[in-house]
Amino acid sequence: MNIRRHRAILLAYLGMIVLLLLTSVVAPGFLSPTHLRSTAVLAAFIGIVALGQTFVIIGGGIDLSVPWVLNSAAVLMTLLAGSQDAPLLWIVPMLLAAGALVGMINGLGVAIFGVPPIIMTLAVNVILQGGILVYTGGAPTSTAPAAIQFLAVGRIAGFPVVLILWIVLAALATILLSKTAFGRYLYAIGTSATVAEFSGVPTLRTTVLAYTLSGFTAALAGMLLTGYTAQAYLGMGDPYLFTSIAAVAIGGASILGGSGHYIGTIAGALVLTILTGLLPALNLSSGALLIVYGVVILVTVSLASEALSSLFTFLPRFGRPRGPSA
Amino acid sequence: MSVADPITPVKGPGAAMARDAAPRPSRASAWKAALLDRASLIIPCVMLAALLGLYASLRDGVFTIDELNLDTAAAMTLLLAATGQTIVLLRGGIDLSIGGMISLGTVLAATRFGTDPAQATAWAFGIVAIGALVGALNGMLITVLRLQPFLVTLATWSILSGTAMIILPTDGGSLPTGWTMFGVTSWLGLSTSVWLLALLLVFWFWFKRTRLGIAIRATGSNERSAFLSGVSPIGINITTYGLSGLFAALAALYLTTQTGAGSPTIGKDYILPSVAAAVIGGISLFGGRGGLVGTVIGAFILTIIGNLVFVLEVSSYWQPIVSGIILLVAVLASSIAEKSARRSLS
Amino acid sequence: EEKKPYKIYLSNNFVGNDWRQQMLRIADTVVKKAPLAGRVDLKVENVETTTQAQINSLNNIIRTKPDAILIDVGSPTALNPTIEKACAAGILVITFDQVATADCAYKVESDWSMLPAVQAEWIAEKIGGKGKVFVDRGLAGAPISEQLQSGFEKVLKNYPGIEIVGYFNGNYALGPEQEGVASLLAAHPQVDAILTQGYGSGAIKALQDAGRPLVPVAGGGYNTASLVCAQTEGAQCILETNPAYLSAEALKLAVDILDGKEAKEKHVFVYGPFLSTDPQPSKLYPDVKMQKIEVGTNAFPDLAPGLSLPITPDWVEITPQEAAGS
Amino acid sequence: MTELLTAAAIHKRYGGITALSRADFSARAGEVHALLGENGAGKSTFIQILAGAVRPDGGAVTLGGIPYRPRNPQEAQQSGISPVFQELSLVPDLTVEENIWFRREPLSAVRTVRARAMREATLALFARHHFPAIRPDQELRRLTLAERQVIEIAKALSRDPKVLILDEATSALGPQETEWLLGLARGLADAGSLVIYISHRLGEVRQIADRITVFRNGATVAAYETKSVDDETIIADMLGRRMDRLYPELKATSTGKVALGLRDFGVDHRLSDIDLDLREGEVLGVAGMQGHGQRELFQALFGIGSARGRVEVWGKPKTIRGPRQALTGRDGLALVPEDRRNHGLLLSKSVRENLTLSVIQRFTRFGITDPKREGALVDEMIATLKIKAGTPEQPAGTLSGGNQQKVIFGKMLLTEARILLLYDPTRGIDVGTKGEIFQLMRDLAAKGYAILFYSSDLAELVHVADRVAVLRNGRLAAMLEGEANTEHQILRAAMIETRAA
Ligand SMILES: Nc1ncnc2c1ncn2[C@@H]1O[C@H](COP(=O)(O)OP(=O)(O)OP(=O)(O)O)[C@@H](O)[C@H]1O
Ligand SMILES: Nc1ncnc2c1ncn2[C@@H]1O[C@H](COP(=O)(O)OP(=O)(O)OP(=O)(O)O)[C@@H](O)[C@H]1O
Ligand SMILES: [Mg+2]
Ligand SMILES: [Mg+2]
Repeated sequence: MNIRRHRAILLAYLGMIVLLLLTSVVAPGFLSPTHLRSTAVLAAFIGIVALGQTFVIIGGGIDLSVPWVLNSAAVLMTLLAGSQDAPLLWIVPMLLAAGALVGMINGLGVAIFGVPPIIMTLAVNVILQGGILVYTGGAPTSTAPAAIQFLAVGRIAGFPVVLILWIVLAALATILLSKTAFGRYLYAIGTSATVAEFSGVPTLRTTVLAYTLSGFTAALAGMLLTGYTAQAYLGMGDPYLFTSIAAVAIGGASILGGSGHYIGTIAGALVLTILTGLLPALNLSSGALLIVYGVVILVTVSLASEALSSLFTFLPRFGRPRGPSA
Repeated sequence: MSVADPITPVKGPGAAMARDAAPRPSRASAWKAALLDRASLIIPCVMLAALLGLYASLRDGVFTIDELNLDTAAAMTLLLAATGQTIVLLRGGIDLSIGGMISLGTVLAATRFGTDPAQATAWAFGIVAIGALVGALNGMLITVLRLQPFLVTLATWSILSGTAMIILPTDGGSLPTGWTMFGVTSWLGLSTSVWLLALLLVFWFWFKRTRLGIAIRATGSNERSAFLSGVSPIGINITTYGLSGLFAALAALYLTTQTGAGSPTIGKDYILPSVAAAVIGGISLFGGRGGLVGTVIGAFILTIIGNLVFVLEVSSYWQPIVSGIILLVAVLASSIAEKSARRSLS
Repeated sequence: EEKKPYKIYLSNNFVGNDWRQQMLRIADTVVKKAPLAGRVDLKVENVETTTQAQINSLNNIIRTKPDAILIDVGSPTALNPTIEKACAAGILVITFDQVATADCAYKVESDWSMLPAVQAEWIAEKIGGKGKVFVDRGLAGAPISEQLQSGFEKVLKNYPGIEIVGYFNGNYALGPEQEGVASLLAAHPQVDAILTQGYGSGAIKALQDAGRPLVPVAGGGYNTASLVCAQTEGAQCILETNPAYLSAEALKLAVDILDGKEAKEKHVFVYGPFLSTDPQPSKLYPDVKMQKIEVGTNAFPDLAPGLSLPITPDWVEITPQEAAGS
Repeated sequence: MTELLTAAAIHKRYGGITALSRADFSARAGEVHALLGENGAGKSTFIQILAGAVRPDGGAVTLGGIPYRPRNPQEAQQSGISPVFQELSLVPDLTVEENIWFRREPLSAVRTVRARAMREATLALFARHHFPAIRPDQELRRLTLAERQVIEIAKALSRDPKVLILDEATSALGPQETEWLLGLARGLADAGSLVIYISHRLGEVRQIADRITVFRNGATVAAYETKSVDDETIIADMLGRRMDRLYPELKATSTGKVALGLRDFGVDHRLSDIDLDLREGEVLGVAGMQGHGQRELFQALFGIGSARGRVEVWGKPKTIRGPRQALTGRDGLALVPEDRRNHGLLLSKSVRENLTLSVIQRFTRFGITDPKREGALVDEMIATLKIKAGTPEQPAGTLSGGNQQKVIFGKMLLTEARILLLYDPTRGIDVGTKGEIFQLMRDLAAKGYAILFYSSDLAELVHVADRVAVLRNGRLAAMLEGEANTEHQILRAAMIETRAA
């Protein structure tokens, strides 16, 4: 991790804290432990989806199949489990594996055949959507099993279970990115696939693994989200497409790959969640809300950008390493 | 000196050294190299031809003017949106805000045109100007704040959508009847959309050969070199995103001729497809390579896939699967073709 | 004598929720049963959510010159020129559920001005004409959202003691409804009722999660909502119903018109009963039916939570199993 | 005679790194003025300031007696200063001619580029300066590095500059192209322009420069008339120490065991019928004119592109399908690639990450990387090669050109592969380090490494390689050894057809 990357991440957190203070001015209740907890829980869902997305984006790709991987896992889980806890023992691992498999297919298409990631994952998303409808006949599903509901909304000693899960995943992601060969390879591929290839980086394996991870986390988030709403419903993955990408970008990663970190994505997920939580409290019209949303995003990420410091140096930007903009 | 013979050696001490003593590629491999240079365009062409062939085998009258008129009309909004997107992608950026701009454009048209043709015309130009201005603002923010285009245009997308929603909270408004006749009018048997397509291509063949056109491609290809050669960083962003906004506004205006109404949410439908059309047409998200012809083909591929799924008469749940699979197979085939072409040559 | 079946297309712009799935299933089922059996050659065209795709699809449909097109529209106005083109080609056009404003098209829908009014009235009476309420704004930009929101507000205005303290966007999905209410709860220490446009059960879940007392809730007639209302101690609910068999009604209307029967109205309203934990007659609309929510009659623990109520119209028998597709 | 260009007390800092601390410079019209200094001395930074690409933090420049402060590259060009950048300023996706005339294309009445006029102007430019024949309509991507270098020169010349700056313009050029460029530069100076010439090849400098300015650590340490100073003094000024010899003693250390055997090896039409044995303990030179197959040979051996024929590595047949397969531990092959910016370095990543990219497994235990072990490897390499970086965390793209090259060399060394494919490994490296790298190569050979070594500088092949394989038309034209291994013989074999065609 270099200094620049650290700073982008630090500033993402700064943006998040500013936003949090701002919300507490609007409504003091936002700083109550209950609400902070529920904000964190909601952020966890985005954060978990965005985990895989972070890996894919750092590697220079993008995963647009997230919505229906998520939704498929949710629908299939409730369908197969039929509100029972016991079958989860095989259903959950199976669906996680299935999600990973879809991700792997994405990765193979991108890495072996050179299909542009946007098209590959978009097509897989559509096919999954259709596939689930064909398989289930569009039948609505049963209630989420109690065990899953416990994972999503339950608490251990007052601490939400899903947050514990998120923290564990975040730690793993951080280790993967910062401490393993896989992480190094991923940054290298995202920076320059050619140089990575010339350096003997296993580009195929690394790329496929990143997409696989994304499929895995999307499926996991789908099941957890089912626990949160107590049931699966069609369309539950849709909001997670742009939020997962936006969380990564707000967290300081370049959408073209090679930079960023999951630690930043966490801040991104929190920023987005705090913001969506804040908006209803403003009592504005839908239109005004969208405007506020846009402005706040812009201001928050500007904070996180190098803009402020660059105001003080008047050298042209190509004299220094390239910032996140392209 | 004839253009057809660019390899004429130059006399002088230098002439002896470089290439001409080196092994010359055979005529066939030179031909192959020329093909490869255009592979990212040829392959989508072949893909479109294959889809059209399949389509024609399932429906009568595919190779008629009527079909051309219909499909062009169906593809035109996407095409206009994708034209702006193409310019931005060539520069190595991306523009999500066209979603907001298209919504805003339709909403303004549906609420401000009234019935007076002069007023409608003035507002039409006004909307295009707003599009260009908003785009230019995007370009400025991207340069000055040094932010990723993805984030800046994500934010302005939201802001523009919000503005549209304040002006017209839900679908509605109306347009002069003359305006909605635009799409169905034809001239010399060709509908206005076909003429528009021709105009667009003429524009492109002009634009890509202007200094600006070259500078945009160059900046996408290698930013540092372009700037070292005198391209202005802020200038290039203002013009590319400005053009993108302008074309989004045009897309909005065309869309209203089809829908006869405004909609504060309709624009988002064109964001991903505009990128997809360009990418299918061979444009790299990393900038520098490709052009509008590819995008036109990409947009038609997307439209024809829709028609194809219709005439295949697959049962309703299978429709998205089939369209996804057609898209995937087509793109996969072209990726493999391009990859193997590249391998056999480099 | 045997008549050739009518060729009827059903154009649907969205498959991503349980209601639409049930609507489609009912259309498929009802053409196999008397009185429509053998009368209709039904073809369903689903398109992705974009208006453009529906326009293109309708143009394809028009070229095959069917007898009638039934359309669940993506926009009340944007399809008008295309619909007029179909009418001009001599095709019967019936828009249903989400209807178009084009004059030549028949319209079959629920009464979106009556439904919210009755709900708001029930809620207002329940809280004694005074208190703080949250209102769901639905999906930003969606026409029905506007109608429901203003329907709520118009009635609430008649009660000077009632104050709308917060708005949220429920997006007709459980997750967003629950998240929106949760945010508002954090901002507002007191709330006396919640009017949702979606399920209502998401709001109840948010109240429970925040450890708040249950308050009267308005929601939609889904099995999940009625179950939660029936099974939660102290829940007070008023659920409107928007029958998923609107497709069947539209089909029947099409066949009747094609048979030469004069339609009384071009704009047909379909009325389902209200479901409530405490049915009270409405003063504003004395004719509306109110059913008490009871397990077994309108809350089915064994059936899918996403099942939309009521299940069957009176002129044909559709079983819950057929509606749920299981 | 009055000075055309003067610079006084220029300084420039990048964060904590001082690139220029007190640079003075003064040059006349009509002269070739050499600017010398070790890697990272600040030469390119100075050039970029003159070219308007970088703003100095302080100091003053005058051009023709008036203050000169370009705000961007365009203004510099308008003032008549035309740079050939060390890292080039070309656009890969434009054609050769589009690159040369970029931003100055001839326009028609409708403001489009007049292709024919541009073609004519290109050919006229090529003819006027006797350029090597390069097709003007080719995309730049398809050109070799040397060809790109030539195009960058054409681009600079096309502006008819008052001041032409050549920043290591010969580092990728072969002997003939170099000769040509030197003649060109001399000619321009004689016609009244100022040519500022940066090179690490002292021979060239001696051949054309009228005066010399030496930078060390960002400051001017000396300025001479070329005639009045000897090489030892210049080198001492550059390095701050004396250097006894550039080339190491050539002692044969070959064991006779074949490390890499090629039979009927070839790459499409560009390389064919190569039979070659690279032995353990040997440095085998490869020579050839531009485009005669040496690049293809190196890349194919590293698994890039498709090759035919048989390859034996340490006695065992091996198919190399990609760099990953080539780089298999001590028995593998490692490459220093031709194009350092596109093939060698992750420019935005740190020196550390670049150095260790190919050897992450070496400091990974139980799947976890160990920063201490990594740091040790990195520090050792930085010290061995004297890589001038503020910290190992400095982005590689911000190193000076020579130091970037050192990072690539170090990255290859770290792989511990015992067959080294060195494609122009000393390109842009200063004399001091060059000498050390040659010594290192000989030492590695003595330790049992086998080295295939291409250089655009024939003298290096003669002095460092045991044998030299000369390629012509993609075939092995000669194998020179011992007495026969001279620059003259190499040139002869590379250029003159001896076999009947
Ligand atoms: N002066 C510089 N100093 C440090 N790094 C640089 C410099 N110039 C370019 N780079 C790095 O080199 C890489 C290539 O830069 P370049 O401007 O050539 O873009 P490119 O290869 O065209 O990439 P893209 O695909 O984004 O267009 C970038 O990742 C950038 O970070
Ligand atoms: N953008 C930058 N950021 C940080 N340091 C830089 C940057 N550009 C140059 N430097 C530093 O400035 C110093 C001078 O570099 P410069 O490129 O001018 O050296 P040089 O004399 O041209 O060397 P070489 O002979 O290797 O080309 C180097 O230490 C380099 O690392
Ligand atoms: Mg590029
Ligand atoms: Mg330099």
